Amino acid sequence: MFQRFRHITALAAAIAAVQLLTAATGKEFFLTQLTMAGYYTLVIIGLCLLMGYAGQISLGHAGFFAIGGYTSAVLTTVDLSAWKAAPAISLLAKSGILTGRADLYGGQILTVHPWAAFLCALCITIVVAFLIGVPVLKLKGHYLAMATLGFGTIIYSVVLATSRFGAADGISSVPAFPLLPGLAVTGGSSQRVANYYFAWLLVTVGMLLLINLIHSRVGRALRSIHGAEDAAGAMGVDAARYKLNTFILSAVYAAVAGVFLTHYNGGIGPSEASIMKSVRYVAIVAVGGMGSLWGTLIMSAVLNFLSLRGYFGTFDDAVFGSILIAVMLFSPEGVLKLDIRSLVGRWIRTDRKAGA
Amino acid sequence: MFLELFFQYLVAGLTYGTIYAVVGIGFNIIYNTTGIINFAQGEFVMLGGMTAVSLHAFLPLPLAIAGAVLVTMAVGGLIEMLFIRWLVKPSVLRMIIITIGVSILIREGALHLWGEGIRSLPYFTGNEVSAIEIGGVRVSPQVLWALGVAAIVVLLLNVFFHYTMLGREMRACASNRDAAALCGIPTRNMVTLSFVVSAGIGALAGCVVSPITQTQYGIGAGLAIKGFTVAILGGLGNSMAAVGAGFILGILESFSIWVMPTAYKDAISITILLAMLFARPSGLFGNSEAARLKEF
Amino acid sequence: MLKVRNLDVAYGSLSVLHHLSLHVKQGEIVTIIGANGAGKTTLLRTITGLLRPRSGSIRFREEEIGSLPTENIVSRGCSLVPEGRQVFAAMPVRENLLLGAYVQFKRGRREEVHRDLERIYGLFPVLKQREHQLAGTLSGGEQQMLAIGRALMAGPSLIMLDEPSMGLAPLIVKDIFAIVRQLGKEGGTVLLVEQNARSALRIADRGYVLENGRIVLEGAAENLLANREIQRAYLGKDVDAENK
Amino acid sequence: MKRFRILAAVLGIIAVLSLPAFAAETIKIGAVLAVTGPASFLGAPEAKTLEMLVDEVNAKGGINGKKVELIVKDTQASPEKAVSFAKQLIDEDKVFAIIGPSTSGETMAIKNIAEEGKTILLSCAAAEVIVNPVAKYVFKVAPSDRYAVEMIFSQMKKMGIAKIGVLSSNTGFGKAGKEQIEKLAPEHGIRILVNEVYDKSATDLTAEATKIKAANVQAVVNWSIEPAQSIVIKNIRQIGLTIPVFQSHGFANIQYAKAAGAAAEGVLFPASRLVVADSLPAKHPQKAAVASYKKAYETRFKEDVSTFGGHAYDSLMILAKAIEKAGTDKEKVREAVEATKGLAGTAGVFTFSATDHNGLDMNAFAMLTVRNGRFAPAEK
Repeated sequence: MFQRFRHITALAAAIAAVQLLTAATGKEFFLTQLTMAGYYTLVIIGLCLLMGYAGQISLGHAGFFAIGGYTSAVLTTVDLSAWKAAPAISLLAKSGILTGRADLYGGQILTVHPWAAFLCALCITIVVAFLIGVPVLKLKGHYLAMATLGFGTIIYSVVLATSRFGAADGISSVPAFPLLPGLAVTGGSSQRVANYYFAWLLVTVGMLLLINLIHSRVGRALRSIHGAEDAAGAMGVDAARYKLNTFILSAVYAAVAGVFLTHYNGGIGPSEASIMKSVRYVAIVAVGGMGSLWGTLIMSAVLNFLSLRGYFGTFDDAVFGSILIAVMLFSPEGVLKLDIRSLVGRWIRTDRKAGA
Repeated sequence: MFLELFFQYLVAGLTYGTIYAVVGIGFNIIYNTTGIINFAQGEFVMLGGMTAVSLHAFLPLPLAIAGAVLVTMAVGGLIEMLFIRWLVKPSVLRMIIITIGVSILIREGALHLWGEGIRSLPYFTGNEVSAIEIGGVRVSPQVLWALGVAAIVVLLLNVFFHYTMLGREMRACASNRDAAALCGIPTRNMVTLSFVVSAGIGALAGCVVSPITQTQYGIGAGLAIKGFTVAILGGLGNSMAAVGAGFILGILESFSIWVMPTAYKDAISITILLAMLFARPSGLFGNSEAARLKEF
Repeated sequence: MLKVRNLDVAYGSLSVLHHLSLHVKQGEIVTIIGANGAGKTTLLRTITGLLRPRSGSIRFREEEIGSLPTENIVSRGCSLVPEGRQVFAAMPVRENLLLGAYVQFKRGRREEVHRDLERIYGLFPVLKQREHQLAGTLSGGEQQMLAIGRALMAGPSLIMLDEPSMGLAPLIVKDIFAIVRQLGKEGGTVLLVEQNARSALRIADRGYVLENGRIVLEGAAENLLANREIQRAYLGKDVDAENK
Repeated sequence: MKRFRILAAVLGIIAVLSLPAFAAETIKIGAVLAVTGPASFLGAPEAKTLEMLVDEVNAKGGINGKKVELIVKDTQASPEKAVSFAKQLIDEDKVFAIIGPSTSGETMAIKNIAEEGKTILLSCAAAEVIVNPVAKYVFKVAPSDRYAVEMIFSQMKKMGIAKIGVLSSNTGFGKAGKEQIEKLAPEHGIRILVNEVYDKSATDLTAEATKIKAANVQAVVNWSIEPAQSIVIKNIRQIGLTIPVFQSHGFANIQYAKAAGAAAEGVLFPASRLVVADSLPAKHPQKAAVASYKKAYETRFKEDVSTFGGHAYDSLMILAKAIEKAGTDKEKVREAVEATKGLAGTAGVFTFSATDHNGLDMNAFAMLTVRNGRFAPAEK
């Protein structure tokens, strides 16, 4: 019971330790990529719940990230000042849902307030995840993979085809997201430390939620679905409903990450919605270990950080592919479960067998 | 005019469909013996095309294609032996992820070997502008080549799987791996063989479509997604169904362009296909029994 | 012919067979009886290489086969008729049988394969009638016959049967056991795993009793049949079944 | 316990990575380019060009005696990576200036970052929005699509074309061109009857070509940088359309003409003079720049030069000239870049000002065509 809180405490300590370490060594700029990696980690732990605990693959999770990011980006950048006179708009403006701000070039524009946009993004995500989830989760195996891939493709091509979403250029000049007075989600270097803590606070809270969920009645139900759906059905577990709720929850994680990363980066592009991105999320879950939230969290933080820093140059994909293969070959339960001795033993035995 | 247009769009759809179908067939062969979807299938197509172009620099076209097919078959076999063969009872998802990793590695390898430039084989007959005209509808001879090759491949595969001992053994593996092993069939060799065969078919596909689509190191991923889509939609494990689904997807795309902005082509065709999938969860031509058997 | 010594088998951390030893001599019909989950199927799957033993030795005709792949074990003459038949459902009966002859084809014994095929058709006339029917469309009993026929096509010197009577009507069970007995008469060596203990012991020369992964009793079949404990634990149900 | 050990290991890795790199008296120039991925047609030649030029400059003793250190970051055309890299280059590597990104979307994503970090950004992307409105530190060296479009329209006027079909790819390049075409067509009395966007990785475009055919237009304009631009002209000719085909300056890479083979014959497109360097008269102001770049690039990399690599060449040349003039003070160099006048590069003759951060005009382009598989001036 208390072990899980020990892990959460360790995570919080590690988050603080990393920040202090970077501050001590004068490498605070690492926090930029660590912050971004934090948001991607949020997507990935959500996906880990869906894949590892409910046993449902999703090759379209970048789609939910994009729904969150794009909704917020569009609402907070589309200038409504031309319709200021319209009664609906002025009502919204008075209620605080709309907010005026200066744009990059000194002009005054009227847009939706980031908080309102955030709520809007959440609602859209939940509705879409529900509408997609109901039919899709009836499918199994490769058919499920295909259907979620199809969903991802649809989101990607809609984003890419719609000029409101900036088509291939995406949306830039997304404003800061005010959290508290003096604290906002933004890429400016003055808020770097605060943003780092905010991103990882989200991850920590997300973890806490998931861990409690897994150890609750719902978690047991999920595991029984993973084990054998028919048996779970016989036990009176409403498998379809649990699967759907998990799907929606993991979609919400992705969307929240999408919203905040978009504000942090000051923009979003269609590459965030691409299939390759979804595949990457799935792959990181696999590398971290399907049933291991902690393994997934660590792998996501490390791999995303290294990739965003461009350590591998033009070999980024190649290194990623190699890690993927290596982990899947030698430690299919995830990196935390790597057991070198049994591995070597197995290889030797297979060799002998092949030779015989 | 309307009819002429209709048929011209149909020809376009058949062109798309042929490309998707020849890729989709390859998926089925490996699926049939192993129950896994090999996401590196698109890379086999790319490798075939790229190798053929390289070989064509000093070999006549038929030899270059034959060479490319052989090279890709060797690569396919090698991949199976290095990454799949020695695993003890791997889960399907694990194998899928391995194939994704392999596809990334092949793609990156090709980038560093060939660079990012585009290449293509010459048209087998005629050239870039030639077309065969039938009642106002024009079609490039290469499309007919691709269709012909697809038809022959499907035919040969059917003969192979149903009328040769080796083919039956591979089918036995697919239907029940343990039972096949109990018949004394070396199941692991059959899996290697399925990689070799599907790599060969992918490479051949890569060669015949290369004049139409051109070839570049990154072309595999897009083709794999389309091929995967049609393989699933047709109903896994059935090459004829993959061809059918390929044509359906191609024609859907083509006709969606007629009436809607092209930019939404993928969104429209995939939406329709998903609707079909929801209505028939085991694929358009598959039977639900088979679909229930294989899972992650 | 078959000698299993100190066999340990586990699924992950779950140990299924403990220090199991048994042997089958040339020309014998040996049966292993035991309750559901005693480890009978695990034992047969391990002998045929479908599962890897953790430790212990399996010798077949004086040769260690514990680490060989299944196909090599089968080609050495040790065949298994798996639990639940496992015929190739989408293929016709004839193709199923020919696939069974894979090792014979590999040795280039084409002639013998056709002779064997006729022999199987003689043994199971119903298979001849259904020669071109898909195996999946056969009845349970016919599928069991097909599975036995398929295993025989490999020309095995030892044939192992895993619960051949499972899920079949009593009349058909009788037929199946008659066939097994006939195999023994023709000089074949049979290892029969059964829950249907009485029928199995009636046709067997010797028997083993498997409980929770351990051999708890062994002996001549008639002695086992007469054993009180066995009667109580394994034969009671049979009595009812046969009185029906 | 095991997890703590892993966390400790992670912290350790970070600590090692934070060890300072060796520092020397160099001019650090960052490059944020799409070297691999979907826009590698742009980024790869750009990266190669920079690598080559920096070697050349350093071999000659550097700029004002200071060696140039080039840091290339591969974005794979993802804006989020461009953002990460731009911040990294500015905050951490403290680069003097950034060359790139290759695409408009990435450039727009980091425009603010360059402004905030007071770092000169020389974008190799074409979209008008990059420099309009003008941001103090953001320049671009690729000629604006507007001039390319105007050049095409004036050519159409000469040929008496008033009804056109427009195709473009779903990339930043295609989008920027499409917008300019839509904006400028009415001014030139041209009507767009078909206006379609296709996927950048399209493998066949017969249906799009059919749509063009059905609309009875007098000419087609295609705007893309991907292989699809060769596919589309093949498909147009295959279905029997004989109308003139115009391409964008994205076609100015001979490999596309080669890939389209016979279908490329007669295609009209505006391009910088780089691609016809050999046939340029000796007295042309750009002759020296284009000829030397083309020769050096083609000898070193054994591949045909493209205008995109040329943008990287121009960026570095403009920057080098400004540093030579103003020393190593960022602000002064920025002013020097802004004051560049009459600098002949591969894309044209650059004259920047406080209101014009592109520095090129319509003269940057010449109308070219494909004749016998080679690029040639459209009019003889």
